[in-house]
Amino acid sequence: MSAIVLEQADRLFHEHVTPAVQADADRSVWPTDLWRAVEEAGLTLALVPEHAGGFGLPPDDALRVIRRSAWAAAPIPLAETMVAAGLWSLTGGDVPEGSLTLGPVNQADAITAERRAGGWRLDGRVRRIPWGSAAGNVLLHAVSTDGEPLVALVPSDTLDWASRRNLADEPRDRLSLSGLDVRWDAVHPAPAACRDGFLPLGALIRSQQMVGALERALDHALLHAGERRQFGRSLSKFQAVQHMLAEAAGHFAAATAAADLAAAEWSAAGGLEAGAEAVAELAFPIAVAKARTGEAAGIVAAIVHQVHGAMGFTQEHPLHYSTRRLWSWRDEFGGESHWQAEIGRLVCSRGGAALWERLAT
Amino acid sequence: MSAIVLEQADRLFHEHVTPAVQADADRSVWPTDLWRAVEEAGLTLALVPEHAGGFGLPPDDALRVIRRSAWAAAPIPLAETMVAAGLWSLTGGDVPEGSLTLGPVNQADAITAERRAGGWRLDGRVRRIPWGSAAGNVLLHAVSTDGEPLVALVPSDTLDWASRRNLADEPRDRLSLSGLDVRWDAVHPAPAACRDGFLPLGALIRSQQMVGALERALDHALLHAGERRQFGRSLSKFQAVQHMLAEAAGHFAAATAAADLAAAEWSAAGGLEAGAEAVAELAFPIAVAKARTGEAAGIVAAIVHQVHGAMGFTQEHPLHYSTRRLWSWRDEFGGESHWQAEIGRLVCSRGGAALWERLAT
Amino acid sequence: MQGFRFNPTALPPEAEAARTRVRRFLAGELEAGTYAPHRSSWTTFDAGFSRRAGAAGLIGMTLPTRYGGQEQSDLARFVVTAELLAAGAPCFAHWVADRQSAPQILRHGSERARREILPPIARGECFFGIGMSEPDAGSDLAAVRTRAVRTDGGWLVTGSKIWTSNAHRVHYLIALVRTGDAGENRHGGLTQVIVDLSKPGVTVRPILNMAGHHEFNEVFFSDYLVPDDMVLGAEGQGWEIVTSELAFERSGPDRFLSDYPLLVELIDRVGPTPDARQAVEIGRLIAHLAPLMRMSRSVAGLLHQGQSPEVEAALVKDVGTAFEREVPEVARRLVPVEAEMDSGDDDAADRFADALAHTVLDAPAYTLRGGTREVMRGVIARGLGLR
Amino acid sequence: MQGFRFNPTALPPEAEAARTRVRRFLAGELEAGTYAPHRSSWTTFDAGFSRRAGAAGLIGMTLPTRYGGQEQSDLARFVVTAELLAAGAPCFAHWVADRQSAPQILRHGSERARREILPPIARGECFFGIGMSEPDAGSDLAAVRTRAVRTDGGWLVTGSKIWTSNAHRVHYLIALVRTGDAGENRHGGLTQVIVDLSKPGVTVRPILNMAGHHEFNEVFFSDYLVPDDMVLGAEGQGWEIVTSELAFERSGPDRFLSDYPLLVELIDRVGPTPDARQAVEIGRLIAHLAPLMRMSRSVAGLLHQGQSPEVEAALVKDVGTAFEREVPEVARRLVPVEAEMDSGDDDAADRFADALAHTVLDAPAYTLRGGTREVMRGVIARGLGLR
Repeated sequence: MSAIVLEQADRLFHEHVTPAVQADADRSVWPTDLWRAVEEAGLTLALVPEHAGGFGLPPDDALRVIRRSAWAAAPIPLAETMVAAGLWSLTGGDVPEGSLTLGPVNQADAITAERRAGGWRLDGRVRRIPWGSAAGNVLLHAVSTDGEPLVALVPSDTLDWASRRNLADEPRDRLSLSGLDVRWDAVHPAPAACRDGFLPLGALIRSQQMVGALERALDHALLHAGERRQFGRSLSKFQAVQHMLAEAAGHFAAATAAADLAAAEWSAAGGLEAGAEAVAELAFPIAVAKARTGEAAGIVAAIVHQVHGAMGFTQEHPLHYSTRRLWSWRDEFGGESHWQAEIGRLVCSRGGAALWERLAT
Repeated sequence: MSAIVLEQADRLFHEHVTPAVQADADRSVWPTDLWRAVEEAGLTLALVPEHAGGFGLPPDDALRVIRRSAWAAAPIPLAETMVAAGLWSLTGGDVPEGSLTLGPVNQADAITAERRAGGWRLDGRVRRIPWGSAAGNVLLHAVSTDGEPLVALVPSDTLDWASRRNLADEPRDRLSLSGLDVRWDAVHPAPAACRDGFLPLGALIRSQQMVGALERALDHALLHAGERRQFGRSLSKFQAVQHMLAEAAGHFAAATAAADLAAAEWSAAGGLEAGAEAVAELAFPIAVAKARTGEAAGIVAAIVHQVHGAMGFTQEHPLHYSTRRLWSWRDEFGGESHWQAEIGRLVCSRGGAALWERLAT
Repeated sequence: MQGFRFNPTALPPEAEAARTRVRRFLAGELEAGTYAPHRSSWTTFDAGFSRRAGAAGLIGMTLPTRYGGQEQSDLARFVVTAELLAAGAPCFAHWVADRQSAPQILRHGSERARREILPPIARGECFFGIGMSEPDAGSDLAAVRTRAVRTDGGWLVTGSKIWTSNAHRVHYLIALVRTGDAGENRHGGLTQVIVDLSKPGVTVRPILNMAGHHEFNEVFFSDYLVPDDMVLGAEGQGWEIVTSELAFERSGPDRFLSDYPLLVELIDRVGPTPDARQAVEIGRLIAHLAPLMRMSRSVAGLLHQGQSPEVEAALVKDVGTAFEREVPEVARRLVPVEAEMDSGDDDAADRFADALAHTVLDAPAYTLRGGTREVMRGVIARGLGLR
Repeated sequence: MQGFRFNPTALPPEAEAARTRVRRFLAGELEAGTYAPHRSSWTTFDAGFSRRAGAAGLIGMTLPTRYGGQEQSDLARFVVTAELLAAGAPCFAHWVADRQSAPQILRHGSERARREILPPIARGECFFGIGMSEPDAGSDLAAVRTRAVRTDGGWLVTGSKIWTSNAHRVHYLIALVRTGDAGENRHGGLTQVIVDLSKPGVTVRPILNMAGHHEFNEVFFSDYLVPDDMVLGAEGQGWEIVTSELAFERSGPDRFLSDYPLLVELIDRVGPTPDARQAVEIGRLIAHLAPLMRMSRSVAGLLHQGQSPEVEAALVKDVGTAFEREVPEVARRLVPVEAEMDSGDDDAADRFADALAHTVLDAPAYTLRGGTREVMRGVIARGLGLR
């Protein structure tokens, strides 16, 4: 089944992620047809179990769809919607139509929830929520005054947004909550997967997306090197170009292996349904995946631009749809340094002898 | 005059630093003839003023001689002797015949001096004194019990040594002082140039030496690339080899500029005779020189070995006399990280706006 | 090894006087708020700024006084350039004219070209672009196909140039065109000409860059008439002129200070007590930058002596642009701020994020513009005797 | 892009059983103090260790039982190899025989060769070297000139091989020799033969390495007789055999775990509360190492399926050796200890300094041995369709 879903997704992206759609998205035009097609194919509900009315894909298959959407540079919050829908459904909530997103997305921001008659009052300031006001509903992570982690699903048009964009011109809006009242049934206890916030899940999806974007960036570069001639030869015949691209391929292969590792362990642990203990164990592979894909992103983006020369800088050439995403995504939900430090602290705290067991099996 | 001295030094090293001398030095055989020639040429007294019976070279010329000796991979403590002789003479001491060295060489080690009838009693444990027991006398930096920085010149055969070597098989001996009594006239107040120890002066001479060794390593690689054939062509015709060596040349050029910068400022400040304020100002260029040459050392050594292939690993090929020194010297008197951190702390403490003044002039 | 010529170069007093002058000028601009250093660099085009810089005597300084210059040394110009870069000043309008067009016209131009063009360049009122690359000749200049055909009193040019920065807003280009056959060594038959963009026969098509900005252009020539006195040097001498003067283009501090303002923002953002990693990584950057300053200044000294240090210039560009490329990477590793386009806010965190965003998108160009890294390494390898 | 074949590969139960076995063996060795992990690696030669490893069933595991093996999968072997490397075990005596000679003899050897040689290999009593490089043929195997001439019942070999690790202390070499003309594609006329170093006609000259140790040799053949049943594969098939089996040599964990013991010492030296820089840099190394383990295991899975993943193996080697090269550089940056030869002391600081010294001198070989970095990148580029 996995192969069929992937093929269908590829076809869908091929048809709907046109140059016009991509150029429009850079100017904040929502890709209505693309989104409708994605919803109709059921992809947004990939991580919602069938018994809850979803598609119920195996978690690693869902991540593969995310990679393909990133390969296509589809300008939509598909990954965010999948995860938010899956989490909300896991809490017993009904998943609404339309696109979803989630926040806060970094450790510095936090939302507090105070119990009120008939519901909760939310306070906080959150930067860089992916797609923000462009998404239909936002899954917010909040902590109650007595320390309980919660999630709340709130229609984004009821919220106070300031518009921001990342380097790929994807919306990354700022949200100001000052005493927002939400009904009791819009707030549920946070599942184990996001008890401490969305950073690990966000890192997981961005690492998968980066693998897709890395592959596309390399595709562009290989094509260009084969077609473009300089000094009477095709670029691909220069040893310097060959070795540059071989090095990029190495980073791509390693990044893919790192992302595969996280996907496999996440899937084996039950995906979004992983329990608290499994979630703690997943910190390591997810940190490895985000750190390694993020490092590859910077190196590969530099190499593919070097190969493309001036042409790669133009809006006309599609390369930038992949590279601007790589430059953005590597920083989102914790950059390499953040996750490297997590790994380093974990490993050092356990001592040298304990490391091998984690690597070997 | 500088050109004549350098030419004479080059001739001397060419004559006396033979393959046999180098191979013997690796087995701890002292190069008697080489050392005698260096002393007879007056090079050991380069930094002792003429009025004190020395050679009185301009400080930057003396550093140039040190570079040439390192180019030749001369297995002698010429740089250490020059500096120790200059410092001792500056305190009014008589410089003895034979080779000299100095210590401690890192911040973790220290010697204390307690005043006794007729002299001082020294205590401490010092690691990795260059040439150690192989040198005739050791200039020791000590701090008196009332906090006064001192230097003491002590014959090394009166000391308790444990033999150690660096990666280049140069002696780096450990010294244990437990209550060593020295006469009052063997101890003088430390000049400004080494009030806080020998780290900056050591870093200065090692950065100059690394420039010499870098140049020699590149010489070897260029020769090899021109002579060695692979796949029917000389190595030098492969674009990958050309670009590797071009990159190495860039690091060499930058390292040389950094070492030049330190040499020029040190010389302008009066060399060993620099006053306290000038010594404080010299911290920046010396840190830059050691950090930049040390970084270049690792990169260039890796590249020249890659170019040489297996041949570069053999004892027969002279490359290792340069590369093993580079690997050793980059760590001595503070590695790159040490000096980079010094620079970083200095710059951050002064703020972004203040940086330009230091770079511009 | 045959050493490189990076000799120590002391600054003459006039250079220090020029420093005082440019600093006074920049202080005035900053006070007046004419530009935002964290969102600007030498590739920011601001004609007004350039006019004021010209009025302050900061452009065309090395030109003879009879052409509006001040007959100052290349070292004084080096100082002024470096100060403008360090301040993140928006210099792109006059940059090419000051850096390479004016020196080329002075050396190889007709008297008419000198008299007509050099004084307005020095006043900061006349701007230039470079017409080298063509759709099928990027790094490979010998592949130039834009053709100039002899006509009465001049040449008729037909063809196109690409990646011409600012062609839509400068007054002239210096274009490399084919006036004859390439010959055995592939380098013959090329000639440099001055193109007046206000004249008929030339059209400009914008090429937006990936940030959506308009800097590049494609320029089309259709029987564009170049009068004889707008030819630089002799017919067929184009290759020699271009290559002999590359050192001007490649060795300047614009090859390692493009993102200096980000480095300043980084230091301020980290604050006076860096952690272990911040201290080491910032210190490393500065240990790279300080020798680059010295290398670049040395080349300015050689240029001043009339030498043509092509290999040393390539080394400055290769080492320098490698450094420039690293600055945003180090910055983002040391401070966990995500780059954000035009936040419009103005606290320190946002200034840093803004500077970072612009630099991340610009940085890939550093190792391409003005000769790719691969071309530089080829030049250096030739200097090492490898090719 | 045509993807690479790094598919997930689950370990079969026998592999986990093998892990238990090798760990038990290693615990015994460490307890007996037979080697010092911080001064040892897979390129440390210790015939006694190899004999004991053979007795413990850790060598030639994939060989059929009739040849002394255990018919285990390549994945079980992968596990054992990785465990030995992680423990810094001194494996060099049996390494080549286990990694590549035994598989080659099994596939291409005569029945006599299999029966005579494979069982002692599996017992850890028979060791091999590689006779590929020649003084004028380093990376370029097609330039091999050592000649084998037909004689009664075999071949007479004359010529020399260089960089032959351990030729002075192993029993056999597999040598690539010229038995005919190279032909159009330069790859013809080569044949692989087994050389018994105890037989007449072969002499070994030591080549000391820069640390003064004897590992390399030059091996001279003078009418050395190779009986027909010591030829591998058919005459003239040498190139195909060598290249088709490079994946065995290049994809193993010995391409990224050579200095794993130093990484362990580093973590312990830094201690449980790393500073900001130590945490980030150690974390980065581990983020490189974890996917390498997965990649290498995937290739073991492909080999087990009988595939010949040449490009994937080159990727493991290129990425893996780049990682290995970084470990000592990171270590020395994070801990200000100067590498010191054979300090002989045994506190933690000295152990670290000792491990660092050995690794700094070994590391340049990582990107040369078993195919240089440049050769690997050429293979990868070909896999990408660039050549």
